[in-house]
Amino acid sequence: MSTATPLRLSAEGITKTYGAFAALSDVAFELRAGEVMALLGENGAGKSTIVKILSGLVTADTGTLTIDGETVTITGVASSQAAGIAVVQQEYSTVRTMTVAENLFLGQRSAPWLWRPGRLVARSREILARVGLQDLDPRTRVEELSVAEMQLLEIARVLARDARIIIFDEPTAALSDAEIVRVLEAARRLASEGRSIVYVTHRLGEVFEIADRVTIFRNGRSSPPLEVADLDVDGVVARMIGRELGDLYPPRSSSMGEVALEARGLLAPGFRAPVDLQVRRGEILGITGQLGSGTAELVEALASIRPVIDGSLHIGGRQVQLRNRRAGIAAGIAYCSADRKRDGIFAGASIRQNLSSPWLSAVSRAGFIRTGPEADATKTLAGEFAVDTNRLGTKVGSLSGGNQQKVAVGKWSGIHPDVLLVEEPTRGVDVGARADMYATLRALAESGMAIVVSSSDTNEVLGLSDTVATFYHGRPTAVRPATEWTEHDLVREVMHREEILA
Amino acid sequence: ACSSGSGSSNSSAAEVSGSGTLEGDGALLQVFMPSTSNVYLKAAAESLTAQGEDLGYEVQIVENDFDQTEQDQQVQEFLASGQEAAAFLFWPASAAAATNSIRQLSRVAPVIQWNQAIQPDAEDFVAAYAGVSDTGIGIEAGDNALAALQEAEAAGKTYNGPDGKPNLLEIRFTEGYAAGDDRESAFAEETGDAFNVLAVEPTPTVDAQGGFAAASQVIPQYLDQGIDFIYAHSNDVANGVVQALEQNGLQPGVDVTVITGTSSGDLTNLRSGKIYSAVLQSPVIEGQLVVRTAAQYLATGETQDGDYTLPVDETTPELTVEAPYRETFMMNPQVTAANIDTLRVWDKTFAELN
Amino acid sequence: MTTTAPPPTSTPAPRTAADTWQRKTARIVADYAMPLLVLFVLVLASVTTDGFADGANLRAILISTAITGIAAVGMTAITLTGNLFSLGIGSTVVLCGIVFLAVAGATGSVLVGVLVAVGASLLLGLAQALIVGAGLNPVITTLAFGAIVYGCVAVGTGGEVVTAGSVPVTRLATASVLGLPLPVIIFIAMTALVSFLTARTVTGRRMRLLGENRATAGTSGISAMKGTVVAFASLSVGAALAGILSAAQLRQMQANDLPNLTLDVIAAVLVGGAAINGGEASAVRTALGALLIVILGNVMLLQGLAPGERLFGVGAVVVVLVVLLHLLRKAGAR
Amino acid sequence: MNRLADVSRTYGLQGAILALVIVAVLVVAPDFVGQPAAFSVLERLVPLGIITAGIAVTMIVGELDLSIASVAALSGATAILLSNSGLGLVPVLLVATAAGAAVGALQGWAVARLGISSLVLTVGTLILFRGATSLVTGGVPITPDDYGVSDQLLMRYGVLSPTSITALLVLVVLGVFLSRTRPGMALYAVGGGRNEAVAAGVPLRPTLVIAFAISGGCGALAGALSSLRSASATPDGFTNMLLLGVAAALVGGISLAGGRGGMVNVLLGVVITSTLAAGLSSVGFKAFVAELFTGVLLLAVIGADAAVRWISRRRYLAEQRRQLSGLSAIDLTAAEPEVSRR
Ligand SMILES: Nc1ncnc2c1ncn2[C@@H]1O[C@H](COP(=O)(O)OP(=O)(O)OP(=O)(O)O)[C@@H](O)[C@H]1O
Ligand SMILES: Nc1ncnc2c1ncn2[C@@H]1O[C@H](COP(=O)(O)OP(=O)(O)OP(=O)(O)O)[C@@H](O)[C@H]1O
Ligand SMILES: [Mg+2]
Ligand SMILES: [Mg+2]
Repeated sequence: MSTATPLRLSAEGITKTYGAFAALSDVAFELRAGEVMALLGENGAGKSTIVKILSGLVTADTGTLTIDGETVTITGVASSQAAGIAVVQQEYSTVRTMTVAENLFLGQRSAPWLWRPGRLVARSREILARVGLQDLDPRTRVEELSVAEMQLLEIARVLARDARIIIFDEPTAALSDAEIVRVLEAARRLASEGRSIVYVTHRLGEVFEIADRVTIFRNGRSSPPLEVADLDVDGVVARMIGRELGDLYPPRSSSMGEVALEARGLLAPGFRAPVDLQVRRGEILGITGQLGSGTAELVEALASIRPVIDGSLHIGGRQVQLRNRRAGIAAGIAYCSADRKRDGIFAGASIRQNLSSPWLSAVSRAGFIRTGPEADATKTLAGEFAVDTNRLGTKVGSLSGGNQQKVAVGKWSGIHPDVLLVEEPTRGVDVGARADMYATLRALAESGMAIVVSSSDTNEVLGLSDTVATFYHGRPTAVRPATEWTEHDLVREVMHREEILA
Repeated sequence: ACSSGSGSSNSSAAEVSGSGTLEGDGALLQVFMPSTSNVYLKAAAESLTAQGEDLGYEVQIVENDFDQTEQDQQVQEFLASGQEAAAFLFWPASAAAATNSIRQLSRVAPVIQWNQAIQPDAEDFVAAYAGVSDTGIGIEAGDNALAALQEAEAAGKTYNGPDGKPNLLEIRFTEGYAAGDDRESAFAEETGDAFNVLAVEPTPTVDAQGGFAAASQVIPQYLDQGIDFIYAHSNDVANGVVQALEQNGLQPGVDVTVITGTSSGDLTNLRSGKIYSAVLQSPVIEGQLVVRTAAQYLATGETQDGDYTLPVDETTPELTVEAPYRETFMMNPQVTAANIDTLRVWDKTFAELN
Repeated sequence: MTTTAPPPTSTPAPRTAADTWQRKTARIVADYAMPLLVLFVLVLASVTTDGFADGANLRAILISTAITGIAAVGMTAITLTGNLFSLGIGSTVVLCGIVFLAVAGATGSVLVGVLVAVGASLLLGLAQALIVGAGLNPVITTLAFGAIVYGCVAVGTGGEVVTAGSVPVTRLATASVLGLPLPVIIFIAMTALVSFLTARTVTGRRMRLLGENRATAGTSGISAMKGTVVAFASLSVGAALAGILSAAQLRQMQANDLPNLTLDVIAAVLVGGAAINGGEASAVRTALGALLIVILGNVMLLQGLAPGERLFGVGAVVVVLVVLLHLLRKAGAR
Repeated sequence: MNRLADVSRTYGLQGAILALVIVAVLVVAPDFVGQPAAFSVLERLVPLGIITAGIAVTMIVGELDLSIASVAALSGATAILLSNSGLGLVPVLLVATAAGAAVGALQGWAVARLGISSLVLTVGTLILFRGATSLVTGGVPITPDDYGVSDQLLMRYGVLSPTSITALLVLVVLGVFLSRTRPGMALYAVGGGRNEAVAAGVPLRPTLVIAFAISGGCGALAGALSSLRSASATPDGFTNMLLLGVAAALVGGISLAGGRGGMVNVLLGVVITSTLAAGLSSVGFKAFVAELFTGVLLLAVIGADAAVRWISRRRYLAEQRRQLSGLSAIDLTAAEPEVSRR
């Protein structure tokens, strides 16, 4: 690759805000013809946001875009495709009810108006073979595929498109090594055909294998691209995490009590090995891993949302049977999911109603809600979590992400649980609100709860937890007191596991 | 195999040569009629079946859900089945829309229509009509209204209308229902200008619910002017009207005279005098009559011109081999609280007739 | 009064994205759209239409609304909990009316008739709730039950008009309180009661939250089954009362009665501005929705429009209203 | 083999139900066999089959057009009036269908543009079009001036007729459209996963407009054909067709959740419900008995569906347990972790 290669794409001054939160501020980004550009950055750094802007799923607030010397405006998926851009999205991409072949050609402008299934299947076979799915029947429905197959299918779909610019947003998060090799090969081949590749990933090994240059995002800002040849793993990690943390995190546990949560031989769908686990009162256990590593499955099993197929669970020394979430709550397990909009908040209900939802009966008599006590109790709770107590009648859906998250976590305080399970406590939360959230969680731990925090943000896990466990590929891989981890180790352990294992 | 209906729309009906006997010999009388989930139709179907079997016919009934489209479909299905019928006893779901089905049937066997008058464009296809006369009912209801008027005037009652004429509100059958058209116009003709007609309001459905729905909306509008008479097209509808009157503080039978068409539905109001009179329309007789007419037609292969209204006979007249009239109408005697328990027609009490 | 949305406070919002005055206005208008609209139509009709503002006419409007309104208020709970609506309510109402008359006639006791009818309705509701609560589609389930109930009633009565004989059931419909007949009083009382219960009881709150977001309800330990059972119980009581009163009003009932009821009830709930996906539905607004439809029909009647024209007019108003309410709610939530 | 398994998995339940229904009907109505029976069932494709096809298309795209029966009634009345104005049969059908499609497209546009639930919008238009029908007919049944128009539709070719042939054609054309064309795919994609489809570049608004245009066109064609065949139109015609159509689509295996099913399912659903209705009606069973059985059938279908899902979930869990049991637990409490090395 010579620096003389003309610019395929150049983006300047891109800004995107969600409400008051700036996901991207004044970002610049460039891409040469025939190169693989890696896009790196911590969770929430804004990588997917720029990808979505390029693919037409969201519209930037400001900024200009030039492709092969021409200024283009992207208003939707169609215009993005017309500009020659094809994307493997991090989420939302295949239609589960349709077949593999249909998904391959879905939404493709060059697809024939009338297609013959025979030809479609034959062409599909060719394309699938390029990602190593030659044995997959193109007539299979996507919902029957494994996560890895789905991911490969999405990549195959992009191959089917004749695009100038191809973007992969974390294409390998759910794949095994053999599959990853195929994806990397495909990307390289595309680049050698003269196409430009944007490759978003958390796996540093891949970057060094295929990328020509890297652009690193941090807190919604970009830095100029760097030649990969001039970098090493430690250098990249340092540039990714090099933000000022100040005293974002509260002091760690002063005193841990007796064991509050204990799992023995716990086995649930999605695990690749049974898990033993103990968390003490006052302790925050942080667990982290990539998508598909098993953290989500563990938390959901503990929350009794996912069926447990083997093993036992003990709360405060007593064995509990968790048939469903209600039983979990009765046993003293609070749970706050990763996707608060989906199953963490009632967006159309007021803050007050959200906060009181788990402990309504505590402020009711004979089935009637006593509005006075409810108002008082929610006010106290809101005060503890720094939610504006004057606005308890507001719908939660209209709050900022940070405040929504506070509501989603804070409501559990009212049932005085023994165990609090929290997934991604600060997803989509701005820095100021993050500090509030961490303080909240620490205060809850100090009040005697055992807390399990699952997060893909390594910095957060390290700063917040007393103990940190890493997961990889459906099983835990390492657990140590937080003080024995460095962020560098942790990022390597989670993102760069294959090197350690190799 | 390719067969087709004849192209001309004026092809005349299938001809039968008279068999000379009233005996059915197991021949099929194919009946098309609306659903027996309605009590009147149920009673008619039962009486028809009994009479048919008495005469040695096989009776097969296909019901529709008061839906002409469905009935048309059933006709097609019967014709497709290739079954042979001696005659079709056809109660159109909606006479105004049924001509085409009658036309199709008439090519295979004579169609004896019952219920709702023959439509002008169906004249060529219907062999004979036997059954209710909505015009007759309208006339009888009109007569009853005039009688009630005389009776009350004799008793010195005064009325609210212009020039002391009684104000009359008519709650008629659903818009577009042919029976309602006949009952409305016959009543109007019979009563002339004896009444001051405030309004004619159709019911949404032909039952007490519908009567109530229509009346409870209309009555309040005319409370100021004063309502003296209400003519409801059936006793069933009138039951709803009575309820609406009472809810508006009017006493049916005292403040307002309720005249009704047919005697269907619950009779409590009629017995108590809240409803002044109804007109007998017996499903039992209608069922019997249509089969008797079919048997006569099949025996003779012809009709006598003109129409004939059955007299109010106490005993069932003997069935003879003679050509039926082109149109035979049921008798429509008045029914009131006074005669309801004593009335006898064709060997049956009022209760047995319904 | 709306029961679901607390009034917006005037405190400025520091952390949230700007809560514009347009959005606020839209929200207030959306929240109070029904009462405002009914008021507006009432005033307009009184001014333009002779005889509309008559006491007797207004009373007639209430009477005409009562039966549909009672059933619709009962149905509101179904919509509130996110179970869309029941397509079987019409046949349930008829079943209840017939059971009531038959039992009252056989036992001579109006009370026993009422109790048995309500009991039958509740059993039927429970059966459907168990199916729907287990995650099966409410529309299909209620459609199937509706067909089965209608078939059974038609077979069971053999098409006969069912009456209560000489048992004085009409008293239920004619007894009047404050000059209003009992059905109207029951309609008003039921609206107030359902409204109060959904706003002030644990059960009501949980039902609303369940409809608002079933997944969050799941993680918060709010049982979808319980909420669904209670919602169907409300539907059943509404259907039973509607059936009993309708039967009592006319002292008779038959299988084919009330063919348009299901649609009228659904229209009332929708015109009342219930969110079809649940979480947002109020008994008061549903009642006003039912009332509004009847008022419109009445005005058109008084204006001398033919039935077809009235139907067309009501349809047009329903379309415009549901679209308008939808847009307002969207503007308020954005 | 694979194909066979596929077909039996896709249509197995419906096939089994059809077989059961046929056996049951033969028991009650032993004469319901051969050409006449097949003709009866096929004749019911108009209007039910075409209407079900229209409903099915909106179900596939994840919506539901409740106004379709009212459109049929309006179109039936319009068709009679048009034929009275001297237009020939085919032009009348084309005009009526096009008008219905236009009305449908407008509804689809409103659903897409306003983001309103189609259930809500079409409850309103259901009433509106019914009122319009009343206006067009003047509230009374109307008939054509010349009954000859219906004769062209009442011809018979073996078990087929012009109407059933039209209906089958509609099903075939729609079937090809759905399974073989780009916009057809788009319908499935939008119904199967709206966000995913949009992300993949499927245009949302045109797709919804097409879906509702199809249902409007189907409703109109069914209404016009049916009214011209019977040479009459009534303001309250076709009222039961909405529920019958929805029931047929559901019985046929089309999912309310969207993205699943096709014209084969429509055909199966209509044939199942029509065989039941026609068979029972041929021996004089009342319409409400057929309705009762349809209700039972619906419950059976969703019950069987739920049972299948429950069983496959149990199987999955058992399979997981079998695969994973016997592995030794990894302890998350140990201070020094056991890192398994490959
Ligand atoms: N629709 C939205 N509303 C509010 N905030 C959003 C929305 N989408 C993204 N964000 C926020 O914008 C920020 C950037 O998100 P983005 O998805 O671009 O991160 P990313 O770098 O791709 O992270 P990851 O590595 O986890 O995929 C995050 O804080 C995210 O929570
Ligand atoms: N999802 C629900 N929807 C409606 N009502 C509900 C729901 N869940 C529970 N209820 C009602 O709330 C009341 C309390 O029920 P129950 O005690 O079983 O709930 P719980 O979750 O155990 O409450 P608590 O908070 O007291 O533990 C009962 O009247 C029950 O019917
Ligand atoms: Mg991302
Ligand atoms: Mg409890």
